[in-house]
Amino acid sequence: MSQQIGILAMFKHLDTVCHAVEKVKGRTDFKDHEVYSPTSYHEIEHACAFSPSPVRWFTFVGAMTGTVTGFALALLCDWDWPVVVGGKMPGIFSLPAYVVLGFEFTILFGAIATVAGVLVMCRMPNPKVKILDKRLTDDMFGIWVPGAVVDGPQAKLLKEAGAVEIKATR
Amino acid sequence: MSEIKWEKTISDVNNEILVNLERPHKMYYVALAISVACVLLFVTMVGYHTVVGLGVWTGFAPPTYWLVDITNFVFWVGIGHAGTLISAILFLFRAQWRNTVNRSAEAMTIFAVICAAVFPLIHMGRMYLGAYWALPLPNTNNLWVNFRSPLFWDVCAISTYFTTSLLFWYIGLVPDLASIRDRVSGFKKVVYGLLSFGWRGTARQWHHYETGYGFLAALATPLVLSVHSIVSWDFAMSIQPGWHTTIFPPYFVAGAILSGCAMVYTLLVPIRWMFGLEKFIRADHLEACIKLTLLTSTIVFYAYGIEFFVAWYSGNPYEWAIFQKRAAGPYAFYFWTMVACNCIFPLIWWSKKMRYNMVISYVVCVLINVGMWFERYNIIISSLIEDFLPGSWGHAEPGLWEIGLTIGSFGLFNMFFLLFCKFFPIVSLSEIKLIMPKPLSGHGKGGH
Amino acid sequence: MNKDHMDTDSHSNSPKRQTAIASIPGYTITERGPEVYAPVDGPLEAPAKVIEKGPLYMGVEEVMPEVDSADAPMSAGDEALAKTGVDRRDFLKLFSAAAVASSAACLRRPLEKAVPYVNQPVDYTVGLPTYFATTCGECASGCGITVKTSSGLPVKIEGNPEHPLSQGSTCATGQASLQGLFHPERRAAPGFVEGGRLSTYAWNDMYETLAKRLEGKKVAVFTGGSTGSRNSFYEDVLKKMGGSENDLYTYESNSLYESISEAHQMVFGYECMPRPDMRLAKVIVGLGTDFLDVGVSPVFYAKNFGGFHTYRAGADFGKFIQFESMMTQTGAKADERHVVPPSSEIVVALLLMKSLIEKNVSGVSKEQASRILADNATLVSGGYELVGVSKDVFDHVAEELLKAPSIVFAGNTAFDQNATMLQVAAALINDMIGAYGKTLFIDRGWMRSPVRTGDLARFMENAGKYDAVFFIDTNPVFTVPASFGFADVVKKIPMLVSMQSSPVEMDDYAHVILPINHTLESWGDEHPVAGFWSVRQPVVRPVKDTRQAEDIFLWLLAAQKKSLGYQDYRAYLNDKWKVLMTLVDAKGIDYETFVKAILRKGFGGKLETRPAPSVKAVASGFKVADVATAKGPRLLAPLDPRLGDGRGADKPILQEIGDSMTTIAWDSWVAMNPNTAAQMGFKRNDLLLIETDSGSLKVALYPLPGLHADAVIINRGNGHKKSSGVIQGDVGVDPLTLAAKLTDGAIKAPVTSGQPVKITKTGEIYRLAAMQKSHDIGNRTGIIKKYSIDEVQTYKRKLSLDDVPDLYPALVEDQQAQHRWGMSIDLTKCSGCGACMAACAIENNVPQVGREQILLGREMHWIRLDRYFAGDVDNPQVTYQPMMCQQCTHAPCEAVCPVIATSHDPEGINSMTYNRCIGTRYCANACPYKVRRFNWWTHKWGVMGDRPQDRMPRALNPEVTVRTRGVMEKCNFCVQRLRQAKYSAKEQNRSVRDLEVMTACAQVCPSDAITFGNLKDQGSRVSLERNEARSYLALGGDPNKREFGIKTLPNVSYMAVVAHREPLGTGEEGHGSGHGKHHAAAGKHGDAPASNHDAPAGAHDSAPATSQPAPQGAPAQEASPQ
Amino acid sequence: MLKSISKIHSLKAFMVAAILALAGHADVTYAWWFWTPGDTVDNVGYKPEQPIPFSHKLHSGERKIPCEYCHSSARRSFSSGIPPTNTCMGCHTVVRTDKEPIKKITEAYNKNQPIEWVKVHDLPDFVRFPHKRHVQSKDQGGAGIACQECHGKVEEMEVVEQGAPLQMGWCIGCHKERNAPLDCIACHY
Repeated sequence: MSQQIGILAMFKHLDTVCHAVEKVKGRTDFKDHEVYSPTSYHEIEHACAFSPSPVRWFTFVGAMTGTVTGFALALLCDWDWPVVVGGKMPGIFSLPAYVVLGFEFTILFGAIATVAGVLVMCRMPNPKVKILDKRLTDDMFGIWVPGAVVDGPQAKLLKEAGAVEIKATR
Repeated sequence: MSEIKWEKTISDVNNEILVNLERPHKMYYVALAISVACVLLFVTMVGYHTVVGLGVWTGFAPPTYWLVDITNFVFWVGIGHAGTLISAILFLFRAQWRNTVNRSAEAMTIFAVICAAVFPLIHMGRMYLGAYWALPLPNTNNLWVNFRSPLFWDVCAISTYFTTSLLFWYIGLVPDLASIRDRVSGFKKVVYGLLSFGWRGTARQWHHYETGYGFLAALATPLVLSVHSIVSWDFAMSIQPGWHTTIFPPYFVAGAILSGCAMVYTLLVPIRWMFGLEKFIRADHLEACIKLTLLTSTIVFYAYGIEFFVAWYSGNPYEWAIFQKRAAGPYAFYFWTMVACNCIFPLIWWSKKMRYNMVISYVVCVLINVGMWFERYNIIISSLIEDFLPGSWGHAEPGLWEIGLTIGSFGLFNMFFLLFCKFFPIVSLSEIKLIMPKPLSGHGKGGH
Repeated sequence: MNKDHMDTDSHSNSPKRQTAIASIPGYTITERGPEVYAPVDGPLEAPAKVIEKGPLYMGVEEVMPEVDSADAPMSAGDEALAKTGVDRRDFLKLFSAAAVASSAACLRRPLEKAVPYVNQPVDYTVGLPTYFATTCGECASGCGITVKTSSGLPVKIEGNPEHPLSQGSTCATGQASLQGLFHPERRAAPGFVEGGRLSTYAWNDMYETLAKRLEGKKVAVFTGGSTGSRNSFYEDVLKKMGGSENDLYTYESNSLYESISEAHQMVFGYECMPRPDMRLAKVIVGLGTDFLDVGVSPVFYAKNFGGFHTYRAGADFGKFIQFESMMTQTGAKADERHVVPPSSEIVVALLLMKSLIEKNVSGVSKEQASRILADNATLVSGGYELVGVSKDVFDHVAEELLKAPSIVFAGNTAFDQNATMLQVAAALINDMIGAYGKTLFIDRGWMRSPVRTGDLARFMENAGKYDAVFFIDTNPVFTVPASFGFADVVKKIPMLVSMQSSPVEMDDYAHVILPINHTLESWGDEHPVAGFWSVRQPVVRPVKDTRQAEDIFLWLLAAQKKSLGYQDYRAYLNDKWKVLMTLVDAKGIDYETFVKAILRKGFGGKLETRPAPSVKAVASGFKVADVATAKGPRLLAPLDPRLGDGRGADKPILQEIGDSMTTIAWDSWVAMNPNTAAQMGFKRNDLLLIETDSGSLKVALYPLPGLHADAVIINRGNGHKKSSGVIQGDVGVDPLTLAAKLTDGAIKAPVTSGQPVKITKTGEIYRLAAMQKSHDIGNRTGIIKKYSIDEVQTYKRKLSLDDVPDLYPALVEDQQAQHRWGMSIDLTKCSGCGACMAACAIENNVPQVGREQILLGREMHWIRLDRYFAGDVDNPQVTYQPMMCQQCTHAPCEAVCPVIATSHDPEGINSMTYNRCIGTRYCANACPYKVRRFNWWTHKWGVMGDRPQDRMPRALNPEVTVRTRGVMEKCNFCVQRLRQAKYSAKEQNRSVRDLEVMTACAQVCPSDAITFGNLKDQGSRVSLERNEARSYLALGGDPNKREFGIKTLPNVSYMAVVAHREPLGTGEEGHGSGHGKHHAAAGKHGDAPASNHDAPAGAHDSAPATSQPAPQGAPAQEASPQ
Repeated sequence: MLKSISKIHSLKAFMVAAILALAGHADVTYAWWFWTPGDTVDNVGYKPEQPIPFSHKLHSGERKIPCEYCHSSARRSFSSGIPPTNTCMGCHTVVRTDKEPIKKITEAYNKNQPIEWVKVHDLPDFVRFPHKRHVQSKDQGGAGIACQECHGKVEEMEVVEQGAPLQMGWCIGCHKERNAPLDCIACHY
């Protein structure tokens, strides 16, 4: 998002911003708008009505890969050079012992995939991010509308919805 | 929790919590200096024994081939349990009080796991080989690791736990780092900017973030329960009397959570005072932590009891002999210290007044930590020192070297934790905002 | 020498006597040596039927012609050769953390050189060991040994399997001989002590200077005992030097030699020691005897005793009755043991005599005995009360003695005034019971004493007459009680020459020090049994610049122009050995060949005979000194079974094995009865001040069950001065400082027991490094099984030992593998001598660690001796259990190793791969037998911590990896030997024969308690033993009750103790006596806790049991460190 | 989904970062592989200078002297054996006595000084390699392996160099192929 041209409407209250979000939702002149929030208020999420996050697929695929990797690692390595320990043959006879490995790899790969999923879906890491307003990570809410101008209709609408401040970004 | 009267609003959160980045208490520097000294001691000692030989650990008096090393390992892994438990399980259970303590608890987890991982490494006779032979890496020997060894499971469990906890902790930190980024300037801004991955805080990001966080919590929950189970298998998979028992996994997990919660309390009380966070980490939150501690303490109490019962009921003479010796043998002191600290003292918390009495609760929490250390020590020494053949029985006491390393590991832990307190938000900014009164306009409708 | 023979058979370890292989396919004896020794019967009389040809033992001259001229100074080239050796795995260290030096840029390992011979001896193959037959020189017993040398250096000593004395075994001391050879403190050059400083000389200068100084002087030679030609050689030398044979003095601190010989001189007029054949006896009575500890020939006696006291199903099994005040290893094997006051053995002998006379024996001995009894009537009448044993017991012992062939042995190395009289009494008793000629032999192949009786007293008297005295391999300033003033006597000698193979206290008094060859570097012989010669040849070029003692004299004589006519001692011996040729009546063979054959075999001769003895009148000379009736605590200072009189003290392995009864290593201790100690208020590890009229010393207490209340025992052997070496200096105390200047009436030998002592507590604590910290078997009754002789004959085991039900099918046997190695240990036989520990350490390069580390429990023994007491504290039953890796099929240690450093091989060995080990020590924790050892340090040759000495690379076995710090090690069933045997077998297209290969412990065991072999071979000895009913697995439960213990399925099995007595401490006794359910065996029922505070597993009603809270001092449990 | 991802302008940066991270990891792996203690480094081609410039090419290649003429214990012992000086002198008392190296050997021989060769094929001391088991013919129970299989074509080498990695994996590969023992104490004890 090298192009940061647009307007940012700042809100002070959660209910106000939710109200505003519901208003702008689906409008073509608010295409690609972003809502900013200092924390993950579910009210905003509901207002935005997002579809379920694809992160869960990352998790699923990662975890399953992990399970397979874990068991495969143990079985293949043992198959490569079977060494009898404790009176037992390696491989399928020792499968109970490999459950631990399978489990740990499931979690490990699942966790890594989940984080990767979050990063990918959140478009992170993003070193070039432009900070629109410092208060957005503190206690203020914001709606950023790309392509709009300070005195445009979108600004007016947001102002009406209760924005305490509207400023242009670039 | 609903009746908590917050004196602060979310607007105060960043301003007041992030003071730690600027002007910590004088005591902070004293504590840090002591910790660093301990770490130097630790590093020197480890270096020396790597070069000279493990013989300097005079507590290793066969048949006790493990003693303080594995005690510390299990102890620190146990400590490490509270963080992820608080973050993950309580997250899934939507316990609100967790939001005030989860960040520091997670940090504690990570540092405790580091301390824990150090011990199996340095206790190896040839750590310089063990460090890579114990991993299933391709090698010119064409030889792999033993996937059936509990120690290898340990390697997997601890590294998975560490990685997952780190990811969990860090992913939680990202929005807060962004908050810091937005408050500081210059070089710091660059650093925090990089650390925060360019978090913007859009609703879409929060949406994915929340999903990911939830899945991580879901993954971490069985992990927490598994890690200490696997650690307990270090003991349970051998056939030593007193070790070879199926009660170990739940017993260890309960003990771990007990020690972890006690450690959270032990850490938060001074930190909260040192950084003036009383208004955020409130007495009610700490009291909730105490309740969890009390719960696990009773589980542990039960486990101690049932362990004895099963030893007697099994009719296994070796098992029963070990348990009798635990209670009445040469190492009875450790046993009774452990029982008193872990089971008896926490009983005062049945009184609500005591739960809110921070001095007494603090003392009891410290005692629980002592008790949990002795629990592990007791398990190790009593089963090793007098097992099957009387001809091999011996006697062991921790030597100065081990005590030094134990102190050193505490120093390591404290140093990490203090550095964390200086450079990261001690309380999760975004999450505490969630449990604080919502910033409503006052006239009318809420979110939905 | 046929090369192929050498290839094949020099690998296999020399088999034991019973295994002599009659014919090996593909192995033909091309050149049959002469029968050097004619068989008669009995173990001594029955050498192997086949002369093991060639490759097994060789004459040293055939292989190393240059040793012939060992006296000639070595050339520089020779020395380089001696130093470098060929392809010697000198530094067998695993790579360690330290960076490796590299000379070539790409080479990531140390640069190694390969140095071949210049002239490789014919028949020498690089990497193949060579075996030499020679005679052990550690004591005067003259056991035959074979020395395995690799690249010219000896690496292992084994008993010569055909030698009738050693029969394939050695004692621990013999094993340690190698450490004496490679001792780092051996002197490198001769010299004169001038002004307290030693100025070294080259040998040639030394001879000339010394010869000049000795010109016209009156010279004496004082030497240790020897039965061989050495004494006659010195007599010849002294005569040549202008003296007489009386200028030769011999002294052994083991006075049994003298007392037994003197007694037989008195009773029969034959100065000799009788040679027992215990296999022919059914009853043996010991009057304080310690023939398994020290005695006169411990290995021979142990072998003998093994033949007597071995249970085989259906066979008769001898009964051993012992009267003693100490708790000896010998007494521990007794079926019936009576504790009597110290020094009262003579009274016991008289009482026994009395009972025998009452049983209607006849003959001259009866008359003499009756006279003696009459002369000592008061002693006899008060005797029963004095010794605390009732007349019934004596009557029953007498009855047993008369019922079947029997022997009475008497006396031990804690020597009192009555020692010779005790032997006289024993000789009379033996005559009365008809032992002579039946089980004891003095008319055919009698044993010869290595010393001349009374020499010590004679020397003390005459010392002032001499201008110069040579002390050769003897250390009387240490071994004679200080009160005798031996030091003062030798100080007055104008010129004292000390000739020792390693430094001793004697050197402090010397004016001239001449370092001499170790016995492994020397020529010599022993003549231990009349007509039977055991020859000694060097097996290695002298390690230091030393000379053979006898050759020094030849050189001195030559320098004085009084030549004896021999070029060297070898030539002298050559002359002497001609007698062998006549003895065996060898015909049609030239002498050179004959000597070669003798050297290959290691011994030769034919038992001498003489007329049957008749009893002389001894009654008039029979005097009993008062000490027999003394009361109160008295000192007993026996020779230490391993350190001897102190000559073993400088060998770390002997110090490290420790005393098998107390398991104390690297120290001296005072042993007292636990009850007495408790009454006196002493606890274990209390430092006590022991005072007698002659001196005092401080020593820590070890309360030892089984001692008489008055016995205060301190073993001799330790207490060396610091000047005598880093390893032995200042270890322990020397009890001889307490001994008064008393001598035995008949032989004037110093008395080392019976001194009244005053014991006080110093209040200090001194921790004794006891390796076993707990005596008490607790409720672990299943680990030691015992049966009485009646029980065992009816006992049947319903299941095979491998028949253990399990969820997962046991991989007991790999179907592909040809072998499944197993071991069986007969606890009935094991006498706790510790030879297995020494052999194991030498074979497997096991380091010694020293007192400090042993206090921490860090001894490295791969095989340890667990010793358990059961029953009455005052007279317990003692059981030894050698405990090494059990090679479990379901090994708990294997599964836990993260890096597969320990795994199972198809042949059942639980293999330990040192170079893979990362040192988590989990395996050691998981091991239920606690037999794994961890290298806490980089161990030195000697010891870590208190007395570091460099580990001499040359003293290591090149076939076994030396473990570095940080790795685990354990018994691998001597896999290096198994490999060699299997390779040899494969080359010959055959399988490994039973007993062809043995582990070091099995091979050395003087009691033959350990059997090793292939369990897949149903006919192998180990299989048969494992299938015997009394075999059991340690911690294996009781299969008859369908209890399988911990189900580790070891490949090592134990055979239960069988004795003519009710077993105690098995958990079985006390049926119906209200003791409740103390059922046996690692089983599930035993609810008796292991705690010492609990009731014993049913002891006799009257007696307190050891498992009871032994009165405070009792070391039932190591106290917490003070 | 994909569409939205493709729109991310930082995707490229992300990819680069990921590749770099992977590459970095490979680097670490590489370093780990090659710079860990001893056993991970083969010394193939190691070619030290010897005290005597003995040419295997000449003796073994051109003159066709069999290997075991000099290394005579190879089929009898664990060690193949470096020939003693008297083996050299067997021929060189009459052959080529004028050459400089031969003079050197003769001199050392006369002085009774051994020649210190530099080991080329050197196993760690914790490995037991019985030459005889490998060299002996199959009917003797051996493996019947030619010397060249491990030592390289020595008969073509002027200066002997290491012919095979002699690492455990290399040993094991052959042992697996030939069904030779794979238990640890076959070689390590």
